[in-house]
Amino acid sequence: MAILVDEKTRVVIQGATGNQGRFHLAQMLAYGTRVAAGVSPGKGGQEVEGVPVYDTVEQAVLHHGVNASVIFVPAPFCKDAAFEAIDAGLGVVVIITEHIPVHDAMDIMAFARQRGTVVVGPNTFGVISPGKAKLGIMPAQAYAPGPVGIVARSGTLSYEIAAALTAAGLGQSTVVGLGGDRVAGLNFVEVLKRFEEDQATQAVVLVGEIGGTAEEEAAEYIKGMSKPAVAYVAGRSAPPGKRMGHAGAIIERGRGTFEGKVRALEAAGVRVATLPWEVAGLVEEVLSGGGPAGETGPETPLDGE
Amino acid sequence: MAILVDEKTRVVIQGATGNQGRFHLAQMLAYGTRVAAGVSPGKGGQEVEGVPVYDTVEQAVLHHGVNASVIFVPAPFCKDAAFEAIDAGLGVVVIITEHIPVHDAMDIMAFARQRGTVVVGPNTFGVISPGKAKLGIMPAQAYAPGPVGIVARSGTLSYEIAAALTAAGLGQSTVVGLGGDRVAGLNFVEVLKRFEEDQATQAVVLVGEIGGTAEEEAAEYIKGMSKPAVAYVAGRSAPPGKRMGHAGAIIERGRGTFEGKVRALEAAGVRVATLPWEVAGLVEEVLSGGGPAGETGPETPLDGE
Amino acid sequence: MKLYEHMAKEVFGRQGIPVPPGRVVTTAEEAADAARELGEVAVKVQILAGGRGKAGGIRFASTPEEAGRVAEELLGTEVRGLVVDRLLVEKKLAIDREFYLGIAVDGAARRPVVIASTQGGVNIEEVPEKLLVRQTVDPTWGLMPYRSRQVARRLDLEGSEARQFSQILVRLFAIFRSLDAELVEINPLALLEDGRLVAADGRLNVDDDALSRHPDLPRVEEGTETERRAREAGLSYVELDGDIAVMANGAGITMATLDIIQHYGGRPANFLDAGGGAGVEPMARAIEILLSRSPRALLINIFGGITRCDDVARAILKVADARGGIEVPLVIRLVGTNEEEGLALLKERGFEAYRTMEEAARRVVAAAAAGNGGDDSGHTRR
Amino acid sequence: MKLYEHMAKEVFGRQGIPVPPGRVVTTAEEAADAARELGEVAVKVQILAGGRGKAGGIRFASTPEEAGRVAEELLGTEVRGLVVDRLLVEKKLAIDREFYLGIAVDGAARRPVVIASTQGGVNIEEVPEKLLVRQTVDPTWGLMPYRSRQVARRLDLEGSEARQFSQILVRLFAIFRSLDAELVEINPLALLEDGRLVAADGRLNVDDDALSRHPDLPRVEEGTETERRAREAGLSYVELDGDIAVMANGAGITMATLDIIQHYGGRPANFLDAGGGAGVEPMARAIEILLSRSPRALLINIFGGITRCDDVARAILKVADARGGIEVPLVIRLVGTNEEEGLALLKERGFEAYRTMEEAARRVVAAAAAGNGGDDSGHTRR
Repeated sequence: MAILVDEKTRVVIQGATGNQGRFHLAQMLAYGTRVAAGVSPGKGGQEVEGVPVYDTVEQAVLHHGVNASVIFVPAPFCKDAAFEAIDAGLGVVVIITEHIPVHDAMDIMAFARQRGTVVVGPNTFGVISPGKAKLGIMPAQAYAPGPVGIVARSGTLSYEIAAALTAAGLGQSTVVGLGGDRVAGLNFVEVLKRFEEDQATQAVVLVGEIGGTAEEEAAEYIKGMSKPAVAYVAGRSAPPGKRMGHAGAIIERGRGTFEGKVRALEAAGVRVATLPWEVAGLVEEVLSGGGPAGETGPETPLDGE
Repeated sequence: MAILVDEKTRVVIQGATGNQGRFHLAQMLAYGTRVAAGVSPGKGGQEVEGVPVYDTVEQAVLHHGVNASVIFVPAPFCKDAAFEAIDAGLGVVVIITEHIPVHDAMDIMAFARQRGTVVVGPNTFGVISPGKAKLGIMPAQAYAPGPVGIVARSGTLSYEIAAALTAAGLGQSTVVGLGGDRVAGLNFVEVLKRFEEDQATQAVVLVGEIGGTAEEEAAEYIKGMSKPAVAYVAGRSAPPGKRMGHAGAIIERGRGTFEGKVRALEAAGVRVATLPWEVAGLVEEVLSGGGPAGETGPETPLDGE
Repeated sequence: MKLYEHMAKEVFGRQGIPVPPGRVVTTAEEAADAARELGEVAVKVQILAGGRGKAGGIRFASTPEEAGRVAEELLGTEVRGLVVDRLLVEKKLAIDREFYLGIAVDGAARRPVVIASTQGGVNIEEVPEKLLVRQTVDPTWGLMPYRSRQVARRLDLEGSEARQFSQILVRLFAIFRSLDAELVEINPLALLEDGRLVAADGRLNVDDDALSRHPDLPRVEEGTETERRAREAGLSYVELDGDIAVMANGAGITMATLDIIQHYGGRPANFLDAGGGAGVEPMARAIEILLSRSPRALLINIFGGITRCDDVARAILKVADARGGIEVPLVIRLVGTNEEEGLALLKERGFEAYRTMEEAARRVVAAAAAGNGGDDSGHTRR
Repeated sequence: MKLYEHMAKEVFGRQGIPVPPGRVVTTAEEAADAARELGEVAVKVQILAGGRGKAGGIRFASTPEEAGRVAEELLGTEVRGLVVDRLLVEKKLAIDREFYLGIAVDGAARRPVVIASTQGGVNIEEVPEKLLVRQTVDPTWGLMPYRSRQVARRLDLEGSEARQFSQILVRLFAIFRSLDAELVEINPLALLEDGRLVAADGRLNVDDDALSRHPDLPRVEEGTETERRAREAGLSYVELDGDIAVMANGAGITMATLDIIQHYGGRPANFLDAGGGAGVEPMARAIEILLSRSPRALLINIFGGITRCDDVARAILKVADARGGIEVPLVIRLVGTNEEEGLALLKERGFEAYRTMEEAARRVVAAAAAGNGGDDSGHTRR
């Protein structure tokens, strides 16, 4: 078991003939991911690493029954590519591309919601279910199969933490990158819900950072979760940020700070690491029954189902 | 029983303070329709015929639980009014206004579909379930309660036919005006489906006209209906119309003519009247077991449930 | 409102759809000048009707002199019943293949529909269904590039052709939406010998109901003088070739009235829908317009809903007063809202009215055949 | 990209949102001229920061002479740390009440959000929640007039105020969408004594990632000289006030690196994210930029994913070659993709690298404190 992607996921790579697309298509194939097709407008009929390339996602669905996409196309064309994938009925669309205009991102999310498609990203490292499927650009050697679900806003920091868990013998069920942009598809809560329902996941690690209110919302949800959670939040030393005008301040209304996030998480029973390399130790503790620190923790057994 | 609207329907009139809105609000009230509120931006706080007027549909829903709207606002503002009604979650939106730009109509229908709202019209006389509720501008004296469902594209012609039925002692379950515009909400098939399921309806009358392919699509559906159908189609004498360029001809591909429509309806077992005043006689026949003419008629008993 | 080819192409060009270089001319001299600038040219009559090629409305010229001569021959003639008062002189294209590309409103789908074929040109209406690509477009998000690539793919276009086609389709859809078009059409969309795709013809019909949103578009009048007068009065009026003038209220009932007249052997002179609750003034105007065409008889068929029978009566009396009587046999059928008042007003002045369409239709057909409405109107023919 | 108030107001005015008459000036004479034209005026410093009123950046003048004097006093000064090089001279408004109206991106809702209050002005951030109206807007269909009427209704606006407010909101939303804004804000939206609603201030921040779609917008540079150089090199760089320069790859890891340095008692000099798989050249540029600020020590923390460790090593060696050595203590932590190659390249030239963040962070803090990186770098301080 895993969430979002597994060994049955049939993947199409959009932007398969570009430098990034070509390189990571090969890496995903090498990992064992079922990459069935590539799409690059105007390049239909070519092959990349033996994988057939089409002009449209529609054809990749028709000929290969693909049900997930990883998008590498340049930012100006990304909205079109994402709409194409969503319109083609794919279940999961992972957008690696960064610097997508935020209004394009809002449009993509509105359309995905209308169609019931799960979007991961943009500006994400992707999703990996170790040993099963890798849809993204993360370094494969940092991961191993196991009971820990990781959900992170940032890439390299989560590689670091995953690698430390792996080194400590704590493999992962699935690792999900939400992406670094303000408007993204999946959020913490939506991923945590899936981990809560996933039999293979016994504990979750949340890698957050300052800004926005996603961690606070995650904390709300975690209060009702049966599985233990560990978190690390980056940005403690950041100076009071450059504000987005009054509207930004009004939206967040005092939330979004490091202290606020840590307080909310701890109040929800999450063990919050002060330094990134302490995460592995905390996960070990909660898996061996150390349990959550807060008073609002779950009443069900802590080491899963 | 009836379809779409009945004595429980709670109605809001949009454009209630205009000439048309004011006049027909009074007429609908007089008929016994539960007109609970009016909406006219900037006129909130006024009353029309003792019915309170609000600035927004949202307020009419909040204060009166309205679930259907009749729109009389001028064409340039109609898209906004229809979106407001749909967004407020009303189940039925009747658009009386004519001359709505066709692109606005397409937008309205797309939004209504996303939200699951039934739109009647635009450019319709409305919907009446005789003795229960009247949402529209039809002359009340033409109708009486009874077993015949009428669905029509045009107003006056259907008043004529309804009045003849009423005079012949054949009352109506519900009479629905689809509206005269190319892009409309409900179509023949959607109304026929409702009549087929409605216990109070024992026979249906379809009042069509040349152009478009709605009558042909209706004929397809009628093939599987259990209830008998009578039709009148206007436009037999019309000269070959001014065509909408090649695209129009390609869309219809030889359908849309008087002969094509009559042929399709007769093939589906529909009794087609040559002259409007023959409709009542044909309805009498089918209700007394005369049955449909075609070989593809239904196998279930003809005089309904 | 239909735009002339040259206007449609101007819009296309502004939106980045390739069109041939050309100039609109109204004299032979201008045509020759244009050809001097453009080289070998096509000279195309600008009329609001299709099929002008087959009707001799498109000619070619190799020299300025020939262009002038051809223009001379075309200007002032009638092509498909329409007087030619302007020509489009265009650089002649070296066409390899002709595609078809159109966007229209699909009433059944309640959406725009793209129709395309690689077998375009004059016989597009006979192209077999399997060579046509139809794709309705959800107006919610418009036609995004991927959809146009799907259309190109289904047409089996590749490489540069697919790329050009997709770009043209995206732009054509933007025009369709932003200008409230009922129809935009490029036929043929010409694939030139040098590999470029060019709009060799252009059609753009704008929704009359949305014209007020487009003050910058040129205004093009269509129809006969009488049809224009009727349109200005807010009436829906079409001339037919019979001799019985008809006014009714509502498109369906008007159509049905014509059908019934024909059923009884008469020939309707027009379609005039005075529906939608018109008042005395517009209805009087309508009757005046009908009489101005000198029919053999006039039928007024009203089932009053929003339309009030007393208003109808007043309109009739107003016209009778203004003209000193109605000069042709007038048959009236009047029922519905305020029926009693209307009938009383008419009776006072000697007009009778029927209660059923059947009687009224039979009577007007008989009156037209006899050249006399007799005892109904109480008025003599002119 | 933030636009200056006067630029935002120009955009507003073009879209039909009422703004006070005014002129941008850069000299006292121009200010006096403007006042001669406008009468009593407000003189407002144009800086890319809020709170300028409280900081003395808004002054009033009754006469042209006073306007010139006030301009003289303001130009060239610093307000909120920013040099004043232009002023907006505006007709002074007779304000009755101050509203707030803003549209921003709500990341949690993934939608635009309208925020409005009838209690606007300088203290908007302290307005209690119940006096704020928030309404997210589905971008699918945009903000249609009925939605703006709902907002007006919730603010308890009536009559002319409601009408003006609704129209301004619809237009402001159109600006927000069409210009790819991250934020548009009118604070205060002034209700004048004569009943008109006017945008007394204006803010418009455009999404940097969408700037290429808006070639007509003015370009406004922000930040220090070094920050601009970094931005031009495609680097995400922010100056801080410590003395340990940091380069890492990825926003999260960079932030975490700063946290860790601080945790061990050090003070980071900057945030520099060289993530996203930067190659040798940009990374070398990044290191040059960091060294140009003369830090006491430099930490390079790389966990290679897309970023390749051998590229990082080459970038370091390239800078060392160009400068004849790295002049401050350099601490390297290098693991991940092509780690072996990278470490080998560094070792060849006498650079050592750590495998864990912990060791590296402790070391760089110690080095900065000692003013010497010691045996790690093999290089001497300048």
